[in-house]
Order: sequence, then C-alpha cells, then structure tokens
Amino acid sequence: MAHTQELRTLIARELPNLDLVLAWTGGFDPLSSTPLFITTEADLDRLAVGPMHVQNLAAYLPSLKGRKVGIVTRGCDSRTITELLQENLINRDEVVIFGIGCTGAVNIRKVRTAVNGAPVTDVEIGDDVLTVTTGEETHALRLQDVLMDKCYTCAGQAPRMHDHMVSERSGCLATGETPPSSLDLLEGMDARERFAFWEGHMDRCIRCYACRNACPLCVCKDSCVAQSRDPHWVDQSDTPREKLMFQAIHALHTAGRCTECGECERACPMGIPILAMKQALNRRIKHLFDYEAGMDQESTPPLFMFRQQEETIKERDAR
Amino acid sequence: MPTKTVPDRNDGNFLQEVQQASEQNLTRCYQCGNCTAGCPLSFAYDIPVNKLMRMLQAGEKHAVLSSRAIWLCASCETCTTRCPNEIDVARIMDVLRHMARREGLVAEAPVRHLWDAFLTSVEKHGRVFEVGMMANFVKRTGRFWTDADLAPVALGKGKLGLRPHCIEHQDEVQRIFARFREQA
Amino acid sequence: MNIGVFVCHCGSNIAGTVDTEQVAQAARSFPEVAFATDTMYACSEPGQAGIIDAIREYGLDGVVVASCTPRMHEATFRKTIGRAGLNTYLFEMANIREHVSWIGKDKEANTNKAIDLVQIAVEKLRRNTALFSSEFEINKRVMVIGGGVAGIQAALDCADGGLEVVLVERESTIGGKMAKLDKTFPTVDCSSCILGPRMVDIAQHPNITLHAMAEVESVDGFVGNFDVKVRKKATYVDWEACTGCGQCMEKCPSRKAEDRFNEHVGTTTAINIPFPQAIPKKAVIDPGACIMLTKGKCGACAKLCPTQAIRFEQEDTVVQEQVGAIIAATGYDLFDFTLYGEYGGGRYPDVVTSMQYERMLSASGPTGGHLVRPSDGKEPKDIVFIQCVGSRDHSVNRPYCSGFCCMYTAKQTILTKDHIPDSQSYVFYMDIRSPGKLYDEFTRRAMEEYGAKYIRGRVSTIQPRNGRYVVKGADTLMGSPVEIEADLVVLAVGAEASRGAGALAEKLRISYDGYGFFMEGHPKLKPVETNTAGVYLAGSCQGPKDIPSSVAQGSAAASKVQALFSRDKLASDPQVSSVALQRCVGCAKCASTCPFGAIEMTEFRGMPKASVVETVCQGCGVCAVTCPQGAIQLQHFTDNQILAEVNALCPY
Amino acid sequence: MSVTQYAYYPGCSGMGSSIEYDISTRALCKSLGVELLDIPDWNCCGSTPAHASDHLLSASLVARNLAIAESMDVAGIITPCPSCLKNLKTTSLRMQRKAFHDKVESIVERPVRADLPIKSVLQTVLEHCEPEAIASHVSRPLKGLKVVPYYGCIMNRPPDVMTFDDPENPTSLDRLMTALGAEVLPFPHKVDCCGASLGLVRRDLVTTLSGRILDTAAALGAHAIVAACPMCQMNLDMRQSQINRANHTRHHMPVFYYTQLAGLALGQSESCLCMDKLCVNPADTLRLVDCPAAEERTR
Amino acid sequence: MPVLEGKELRIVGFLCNWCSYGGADTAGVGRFAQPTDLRIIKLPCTGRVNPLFVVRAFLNGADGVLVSGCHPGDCHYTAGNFYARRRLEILRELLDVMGIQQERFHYTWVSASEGQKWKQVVSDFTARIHDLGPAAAFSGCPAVPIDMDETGIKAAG
Repeated sequence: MAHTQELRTLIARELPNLDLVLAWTGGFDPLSSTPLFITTEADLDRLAVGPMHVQNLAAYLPSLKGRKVGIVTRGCDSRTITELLQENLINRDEVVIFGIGCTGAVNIRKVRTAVNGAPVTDVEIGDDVLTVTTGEETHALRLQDVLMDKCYTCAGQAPRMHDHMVSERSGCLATGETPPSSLDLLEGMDARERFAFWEGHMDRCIRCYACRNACPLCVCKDSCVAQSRDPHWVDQSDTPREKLMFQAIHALHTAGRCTECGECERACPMGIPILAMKQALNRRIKHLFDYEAGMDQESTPPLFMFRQQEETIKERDAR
Repeated sequence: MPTKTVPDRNDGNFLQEVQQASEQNLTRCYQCGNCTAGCPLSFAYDIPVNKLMRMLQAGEKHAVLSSRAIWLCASCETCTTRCPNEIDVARIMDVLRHMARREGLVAEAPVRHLWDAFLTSVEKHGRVFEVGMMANFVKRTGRFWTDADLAPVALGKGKLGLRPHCIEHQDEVQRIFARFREQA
Repeated sequence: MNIGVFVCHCGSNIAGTVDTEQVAQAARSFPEVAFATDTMYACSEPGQAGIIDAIREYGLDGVVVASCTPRMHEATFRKTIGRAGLNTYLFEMANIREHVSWIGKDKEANTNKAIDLVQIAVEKLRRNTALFSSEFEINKRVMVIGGGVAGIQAALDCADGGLEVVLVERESTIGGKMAKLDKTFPTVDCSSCILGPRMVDIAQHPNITLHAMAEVESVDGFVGNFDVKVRKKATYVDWEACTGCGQCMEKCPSRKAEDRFNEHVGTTTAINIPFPQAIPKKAVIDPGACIMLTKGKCGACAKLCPTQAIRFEQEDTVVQEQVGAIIAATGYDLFDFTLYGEYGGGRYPDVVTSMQYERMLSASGPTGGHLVRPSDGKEPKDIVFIQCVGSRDHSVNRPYCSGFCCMYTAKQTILTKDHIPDSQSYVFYMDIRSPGKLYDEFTRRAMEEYGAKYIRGRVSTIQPRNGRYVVKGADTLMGSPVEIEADLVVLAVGAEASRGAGALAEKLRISYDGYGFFMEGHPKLKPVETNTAGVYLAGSCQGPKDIPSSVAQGSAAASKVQALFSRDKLASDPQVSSVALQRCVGCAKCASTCPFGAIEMTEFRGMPKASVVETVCQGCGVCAVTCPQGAIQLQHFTDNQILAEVNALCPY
Repeated sequence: MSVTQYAYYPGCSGMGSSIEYDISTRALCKSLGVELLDIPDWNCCGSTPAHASDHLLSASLVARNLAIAESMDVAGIITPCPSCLKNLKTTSLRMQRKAFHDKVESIVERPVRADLPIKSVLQTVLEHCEPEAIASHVSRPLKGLKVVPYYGCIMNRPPDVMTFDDPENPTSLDRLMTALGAEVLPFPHKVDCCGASLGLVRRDLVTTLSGRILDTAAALGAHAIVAACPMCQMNLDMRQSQINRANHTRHHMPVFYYTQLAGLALGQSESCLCMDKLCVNPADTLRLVDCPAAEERTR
Repeated sequence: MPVLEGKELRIVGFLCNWCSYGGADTAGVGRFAQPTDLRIIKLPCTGRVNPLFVVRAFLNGADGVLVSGCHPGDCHYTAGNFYARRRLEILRELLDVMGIQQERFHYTWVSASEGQKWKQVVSDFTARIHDLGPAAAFSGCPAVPIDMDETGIKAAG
C-alpha cells in the first residue's frame, strides 16, 4: 500500500541517525501482528501498517531512554508519548516520531470470537468490512463491530505530535453505528451490578499481570507492590477481592496519567475489560479537574498538584 | 411575688415545643435585652420581649401564652435583625401566637378577630375585600366606631371598593383552607 | 515480639463505661502479646512502675497502653519504657477514654470498641521498629515578631538571658496598643510612663536587633535552624541619618495623611513620627499622602532636613535572618464597629471607639488630652459607653468575650469624671467580667466613687436628634427599654485577630482558630507553645488578653526559648520518610509533591534515586502516598503498619 | 433600555387602599423597560394575619401564587408591597427544606418549585437602571423638594430573608430620590415601625409610633415623606388627621409613594399618577417642584 | 472483635493527628455522646491517607469509611490536605466505578476545637451508614461475567 511505502522511505532516510525504529510486522497468522525493531534497511521489508497492527509501541520507549529511537505512532498512542515526556520518563530529543493516520485498530479477540475461534487463513480489509477466511468459510465482519473499545472514544487518528508524517491520511475506515462498549455497559449499571460485574471478571483473572506489564505508564517495573511483602498491599490468595484490589491499585497509580491506549485490555489473556475501569475513572477526572492525560506536555497530572481553592470540589455534608 | 421552685416549672416541654416549631435555639439567649431595647412596642407590652424569652427558657407556658405582648408584636423584625445570638425572635412571636390560639389563651381578642376577619375574607374571595373585612371585624367585636372617621375619606378617594375583587378560582383557595384544616 | 498491654481504668473515667478487665483478657489472645493487665492509673507513679516491672519480669520488648488520648500522655509513657531500656518507639497507645468511655453510653459496645482499639495498637506495634533520633546544632538566636508589650517583654527577657534577639515590628515604632493607651487599669497609672522605659531598653540593648517597618516574608527551616526573610518596607528616610528631630513634620505641607497611631482621630503629616516616645524615633513618609511621591514636586522635608536623610527613591529591602526559635507576639486588632449599622455604621461623628476615646484622653493625643466632641469640639456632658461591641455577638461572628473591655470601660468612666467633673457616664453592659487582682474593686469604684451609672442591657440603636444622640437600650434588671440622650457615645469595641494573622500562621506553619487567633499547644498545659517545634506565642495573638497576662506570656515564651537553647544540640524526630533504594525507580514524583522540599534526587550506582533530608522532612507522609512502588515510607506510619490496622479492623 | 419580563404580584391593597401605588408602579416600570405580567388569578398572600396564625397556611397561600408564576416565562416575581414580599420570600426560602416543601405541596395540590427570584419593585427598578441612568431620563427634576425616605420596617429586614440593601441604613430610595433631583434629608427613622398592622385595633399605639415619624420629618424640615410600603403610606397619610388629633400636632405632611415622585420627575402627569388619591393634599408641595422659589414666598 | 450484631456496623476512620484527632478528643473531653461504630486510625496528616487504604478497608468488608483532616489552609504540614482533597475526590469516583457505593465514603474537615462538629459528623455519618445497611460482600459465587459473545458482533451486510 502506498502509505506503507512512504513510511518505509521516511524511515530509511532517518535510519542512519537512529539506533533503532519501532514499528510493526505481521504475526503468526493473518490476524496477528508483532512489534518490529528496525535497525537495518533490510528490516524495512517486513514493516507492515494497518488495522491489525495495534500494539502501542510507546510502551518500549522508557526502557530505551538514552538511545536514539524512531517510533511509528498513530493518534491514540501519541498521547502516551506526550505523557511519558511530561513525566520525564523519556527525552524528546532522543525520539523521532513517524506519524501515521490511523484507519482503526482491530480487536483481534472480537474477530476470533466472531469466527468461533476457527484458524484464520486470510484477512482482507475492505472499505468498512473485514473479510475473514477460515478454511472454506468467509466471514464478512463490519469493521465497526470488531474495533478495539478505545476506538469508540477516539480523539483523533493523527498523532498529536510528529517529526515525519505519512502524507496519505486514510482516516478511520469504520462507519455506521457503534456497538455498545464495555464502558457503556459499566456506566449503565448501578453500584450493586458493578460490584457483581467486577467480582465476576476478577474471578476469571489468573493474576498473570500481563495488563500491568503491557501498560506503558507503569513506572514500577520490578518493584510492583502487587508482589512485594514490604509494603504488603495484596495477599496471594486467589480471590476476586485481592485481584480487584490490584486493579484498584493500578487504576489509582495511573489515575490522571492513563491515556486509554488499551494495552492492558489487549494484553489480557482472559479478555477482561479492564480498560473500561480506566475509561470510566478518566471521564470523572475530566469532569472534576477538566484534565485529560497526554494532551499537553507542559501540564501536571491532577494528583501531583493542587489548588488552594478547588472550584469544582464542593464540601459535602456527612448526613 | 410568689417564690418559684426550680425546676418544678409549669411545662418542661414547652421550650422544646417552641424551639421545634420556630427552628430557633432559644438556649442561646443570654438576656442582653436588645430585643426589648429595639422593639417599637415595648412601651405597650405587659411583658418585655427579653423577659418572654427568659420565661420560655424557664418553661412558663401559661404566663407566656396569655401575655398581651405577643398579640401587640407588629412583626417589624427589629428584634430578629439585631439579636446578637441570631435568634429569629419575630418568628418565635409568631409561634407563640399559634400556640396561644390552640390553647385558647388570646389576651388581645380584637387582634385575633381582625386577623380572623381578614382570613375569612381571603378564604371567601381569594383576596382581601377591605370593606367586607371591616364589616366582619366590627360584627365580631362590636367596635362599630372603628375608623368611622376615615371611611368617608377613603370612599371619597375611591380607595375602598364596595364590591369584592373575587379571583376566578376561589375554590382553589378555599380548598387550601380546607386541606389545611384537615391536616391541623 | 513480646508485647505487654496495660489497660487503664483512669479511676472511673474509663472503667465506669468500659470493662477494662475484659479488655485486658481479650488482649491476651492477640498475637505476640505476652502480658496484659488492667491498671488503676497508668500514668501515676505506681502505674508507671508497674509497666517497668512488667517489662523486666516478662521480658517485654513492646508496650501498648490503653488509656487517654496520646496527645495527653504519649510522651509520658515513651519516657517510661525508655527508663526500662526499651526504644521509645516500640510503644503504642489505644485511646479508650476520649474516643470510647467518654462518648459511648453502652458498656458492651464500649468494651468491644476498646478491644478493637487495643488490637489495632498491637497490630501496629508488631510492625514498629526501633527509631533513633539524630542530633543537630541549634542556632541560638531568637526572633520575636511583634513589638507590643508582649513582644517587648519576650525580647528583653531573652536578651537579658544572653540570647541574640531579632525583633520585627510592622509599624514604624514599637509599643503596640499599649503605647496608645492613656492610663492602665486597675492602678490608673500612665501607660507610656511604664512602657516607655521598656521601649528605650529595646533600643539600647546590645543583644537586640530591631527591624521596624518590617514584616516576615517567609519562614523556612525547622526548630533550631529557621531561615526567615524579613521585608523592610521603604520609609523614604535614611534611618541611619535621621535623628528624629521632627523638623520635617513641622514644614510638611501635606496634612491629610492617615493618622493610624491616633486611630484616625484627625489626620497627620505625610512625613511623620507617630508620637514623641516612638522607638525607633525615626520619620517615615506615607507614600500615598506625600506630594513629592504622588505628584513629583515638593520636597520640603528634603530641603529642610538637617542631616539630608530624605530618600524619595528608597525601595523595600529583604533581609535574611537565621534563628533557632520564633516567638509570635503579633497582638490583636480592634473590631470594625462599622458593621453595626444600628450604631450608625461610622456615619455619626460623635460615636467613637474606645481606642479613639483613649487617644482623646491622652495628653499627647490629637486633642491634647481635652475631651471634646469630634463634630463641634464641644465638651460632652452625657457620655454613654456601650460594651460588647463586637464581643459575645454571633451575628458578627464574634461570639467570644474579649475579656478586657469591662475593665477599660470602667477606667474610661473614671478618667471621664477626672477630665470633666460635671459629666455623667452611662455604661450599657451585659455582665461585668473582672476576675483579676483588684479588678472587681476597680469597677465598683467607677460606680461608687465616680458615679458611673451602669445599666444592664444592650443598646439596640443610636439615632441622632437635635445634635445629640438618642441611645435606645434596655435595662433588663428593670425590665424596660431605656433611652438616654448623649453628647458622645463610646463603643467598647472587642478584640479580633490581628490583620494578616492567618497568613503569618501559614508561614510559621502553626494552627489558628476560626477567628484567626493562634492555637496554643495545649489549652491548659502548653499555653505558649505551638504544635510547631520552636515556635512560641505571647500575648493577644493567642486570644484577647490584658497587659499583665500579655507580659506574663511574653516572659513565659522567653523562658521556653531559654530552655530550648539550654542544650547545644537537638534531637530530630525520627518519624520521617526514608527511601528503600532497591525499590526506588527514580521517577521523582515524591520530590515534586513534598511540601517542604525535603526530597532530593541523587544518583546511586548511576541510577537516579530519591533521598530524604531528615532534618527538613516534617513527617506528613504525602510522599509515601505519591510513590507507586511504596519505595518511600514514613517511619512509624508505614504502609504495612496502617494496612495491619485496617486488616485488624476489617478482617474480611 | 432593555426590556425584562417579570411576574407581577400587585397585592390586595393595590386593588383598593393603595391603588395609586399600583398605578404609579405600572407607569414607572413601563417607562423604565421593566415589563410586568400580572400573575393570572393571583390570590392574597395572607399577609400578617396568615403568618401570625399558622406558617403552613401562610406558606400555602403564597405557594399557589409561586406555582402560577412558575408556569410563566419570566425572570422572577416582583411586588411593590413589602409585606407581600416578605411572605413570598420567606415561603420560598422555607420551601427549600424538603419536609416543609412536601407539606405545602400537599396542601396546594400542585407542584411548586419555589425557585424563582423574588424581588421588590424597588430593587428591580434599581438593578435594572442605575440611578445615574434614571437621572438622564428626568424631565421634571424634583429640585427644591426636601424629602425624607421612609422604607418601612420590613423592606430590608430580616436581612437574611430580604437580602436587599442595608437593614439599618438602606440607601436605595435615597439614591433614587437624589437622582430625581430631590434633596434627601438624613432620616433616623428610615426603618422604624409605624405600627400600621395595629391600626384597626390599637389606634393609640399607632398614633404614638407614627407621630414620632411625622414629628422628626417635620423637625428636619422635610416637605414630604417618600414611602415604599402601602401599609406605612396609608397609615401616615390617611391617619394623619387621627395622629394630629391624638398628639395635638398640626402636621400637613404629604406622603408620596416613591413611584409617584419618580413618575412625576420622568414627566408623567399628576393625574396619571393619582396624586388626587392622597389624603393629605400635596398640591402645595408639588408646586415647589415647579418653582423652587415658591417656598421662599410662602414663608 | 466482630461488630456487635444488630447494633453496630464496621466504620473505619482515618484522622489526621493535628486537627481531627484533636477534634475527636475535644468531643470526648466535652462528653459529646456519639454512636460507637467508628474505629479511628490515627495518621499524621490526611496527606498520608493513601486512597488505597480506603479501598482495602472496603474490600475487606468495611461498611463505611470516614476521613477527616484539618480545614483547607490549616494543614499542619501546609499542603497535606490539599493533596488529600484531590486524592479523595478521585477515590470517590473510583469507588463508584468499582461498584462500592460512594455514600459509604465521606471525607471532611474538622479542627481540633470543633468537638461539636466532630460529634455531628460521626452521628450523621453513622446514621447514613445504618440507613444504607451492611455493604455488599463478595458473593463467592460470582455471576457469569458479561462476555464478548453477548456484546453481539454482527456480520456485515
């Protein structure tokens, strides 16, 4: 495709000045994808860009601090870069951003569910239809129905900042009515339903911490309080209580920082809609402090500052 | 003056009742006398306002409710405005009148008759019909000389209509009175 | 750990509504509790001896006392276990008096709650570690803020004791409110005659540095090592050169300057020395009134000044002072009576405040000591005094008693009679508060010997009538309203917190009450201390006070400073934050939120790490909540200690 | 001037004893761009007789009017009468408490939000038009007229309910009258009670209280009293002869509604302003306005 | 100790040492009678209150949690309660997202002199929790979570 070619050209031009470039390539089957670390021009042949290439590559940036890195970025993931810059977790002059216009990010889990888990032999992307072939059968799926939940609250397909931009901006391919997202479901519940919702999902959690490991904003690395004795926030019992406790910890640690890239949910092997918890919290933070993470490099996340007069906070009665 | 035995006062609940009905904290009163000092009608009262407040604290129900002062209060709000303890004294005077009525202890009957005449007129017409109200008041009290000297002036100036201004939905106002009586 | 639990009866204070024996019984079943007993008065000598004996007999290495609030006796018991050889931080208290026995009526519920509180104390104690203070040097200089009589006393006492003192005064002269008074009660001696010599002592004392026309700008540091920035406001006069001769005042053409010293009874010159006994006796130009500074021409004073001291171009300067202790003695302000519309709200010229009246009584005041009506200069004959103006009044948010108004009003009636023998004073009062030595006798004298007529009741309104004023009040003892026609009405205005007291309290990091008065460490036992180590209080900044009390507090604060400085080094509070290096990822979020700037970013084996400056850390714990890894922990209040308490209370 | 619509509550006296207040109020509002829409089929607020008899009854009588006004598209409810105003405002305030609100609604049998702003005509006029702006419309300045402003006891009090002007020394009428060109004398009885509510039953008290107001006004050299309350005006004006008789005084003190004097200054005719309805004949006083020198001549 | 069956519910309080703990003491000294449900954990400052302590308490079965500190502007550490205010506001929202009734959590400011206010806060909050009743506990037999299947992915066309 033309814009893949253009991207290759852009990267090739910059590559001599860079230690490596983060991009995507195809995975084990036509649905999957995997990050690609480009160090030589030869690697460029494997580069692929499209709705199936969904990992938030910015997650790798903090660990590459100190090296000169190029990164291919779409709109939502660029917010992560902004947030990382804001928290001094990366340096702007060490990062070269290759911006692409996003055409929508497919939730592979949704596709696999739609084809009943059958091995996928081919995927074709039409205008707003994903044609998936499983052996003899073909499934025409409405792209809108199989996007990642984050796409339903998309704030813009193009990155908020970039050094190079692929000129051909396709825009999101999906059209039509948005199906109900997990966030919609969650917001529609009352407290008891929500509690049962989380208990149910947490019961399935296998405590693999893939959600945390995938999170680009988790700074704790190997020092996560979920697995320490000092402090000892979470015990090792396999109960929804402890697993929900961990999710609360992660939600508060990323409160006002989470850019809703959805890596946590994408990484979850059990398909637990953890992103919805963060989206819901973010909505409320936006309402409280008129703040959204990853929008402005110069601002400060709401929990690391205060105002003496908080106009939006009203004192409440104990009654 | 008879000795009063504390705490064997008339009615221990009286203070509570007044406080509840008026939503005021009467225990705050420390007898500075500002209410009495500012009251334009102190000169006419049998019991000065500050003493009424003291008697309330002491629970002297009968004496308070049968005082003339509570009927002479003009609701001018001076006491309320100036009370250093933010007690709405005028509202308490209102509440005392309500209670006195219920207990049948109205010391200034004409005041009560005037108000009843007024309310009767409102109930009947929806608005006050001044001439009718006056007639009703005179009938209740037999005070046929009341402002007789003013009537010709007022009539001459066209200030007293001889027919009531009835509202369209008198029944609504009448129902308000009826339901109020049911609830009371 | 071998934990001992001691459940105090506090006589019947606790045992009356808590089954203390059952509490001790329950405590024995808690993990690591080796010994538990109930005791009559844990804080008494035998009570403390019992704790020490038990520590030795049962080999206890941690103690829980369930008794009153730790704010009362935590320090006591820490010392007790220290005497028995334990680290003083291996101790916890369960507050089963203020939080249980005194507020709950149901004995079963109280006992149950007391057991819970003992349990969380035990659970916390199990995770306590021995903490050790480090020592640091003290800077043995003291700053006194405020040069009224309390501050003067504190400064002189400290200086006489050999300490270096920095005295900071907002106005151009020290002396405060007392310097404005004509006479003082109950002796009716001349105020400036007794205060004047003390003020001179301040000026001449070799140990005292005086910054007048100066305000505290910021306070950094901590007990023993405060770093204070003081803003010296521009006076437009070189005080080194000014001799205080006063010639400038005579020739100054601008005579419309605010006369703050004389409580705005009249105006004064733009260049001014407030009163003859001022210390320092230096001229100051009011930039708002000075013709040169407002219109750019005049300079009469500059031409005249024999020492060429005038500096129209002068600007504020900021000086830095290092001190080890601070005494706040910022005094009070007078209630703004214009809030009372019924008293004219300031519209009636002959309704004056008591302090204005005081200036009128003073021979060095604006009327030369002649009592006259401001409106027409005539001598008043009937003078009405109204007490409790801005005191004991909820409607103006001043429900407290200002304490000294009864006394000064009595004094003013006596002085009035002395000035105008054929005058008659009337005093509207609510209650006479005169509990000092010879105070009540003094108020009686005003009535009995000087004929002041006291009327018990408040005044509802003052209305002008034919050039005089009708004062409408009540005589509640008679049970009737009263009206008095007066020539002059004096409002005995109450005291309120000094302008800017709240802002200063925040700089000093001390608490202040809803009215702006500074909070003492304990209402009875720590009257001049604050909750911030090294900051002390003297005088009316803590609450309205008369002169003897203010002086006593000034001395008390000075002796507290002397005691603090009697050591060469201070022990730092070990309840501060500390960083577990292996967990810290160097994200610096803690450093960005620390209110004290106590966290520095350092490098450890090439990795960025947070590091706590122990002497600067105040132990609030904001950092511990900020750190996602829990790498920075507040000692004695670690995550695990608090979680243990939560888990004990909520065991699923 | 912009036009703002208000629900207008004239009050019963405006239909009878203070008809000139109602008429002159409507005229003033019209000329200043305050549009009055009568609350359709409004009923009596119950005045003092209601609140002195029962607070629930009083609130219920008021609430019916609030409910009707709430169905109109208006910026608020305004009334010229302080007594009505106090009842309307007190009810609206007390109805913020749910328990009381529900009780009242159950009696009125219609939903009442009690959330419309309620103001006096005086407040509305002054908020709508700064006195300086009004001054620019004056065609017949009240030059030479010395007046004392008499607000009455409840126009501004209790302050927590009325929340308008100063409860002890209100100045709104002063500013308005000054803007119209009159000389306003410092009047100590601005908010003192005239005793009007006792007029029918204890005339002796009224003559004492009102006499004091007239005495002071006369002693200050006032040509007239400017009133804002129909009760006060009626009391001081219609009863002036009774007061004179009781106190052995010979006051001849016209008592104008401020709306009448304002109308006059803004060029409305005396007949439109119903000057003839005043009991104490204001003709001589009004002549002063035309010709300030007249006062000199009459001396 | 378990809560007294039928009498009490489990209410945990986190109080700052300087103001609210002192306010609770003042209420005690004044013998202001209060409900007995509340158990107070003393912290130096509301700035030390990790919102996760509150989450922990709720997940462990607390029926109500109360946090109280110095009035804004009066913090002994100048800014602790300013941070706390933001953290606790966000916590309120998180609790709601998690399905823990927001009403079960309250934070307020009570100074050391406000014994009367403290009594009122404790009485009001305890009454509120009793009105709400015991908090929802983990059922132990969770409902089948809403799966992706149920979100209904339709075939295009």
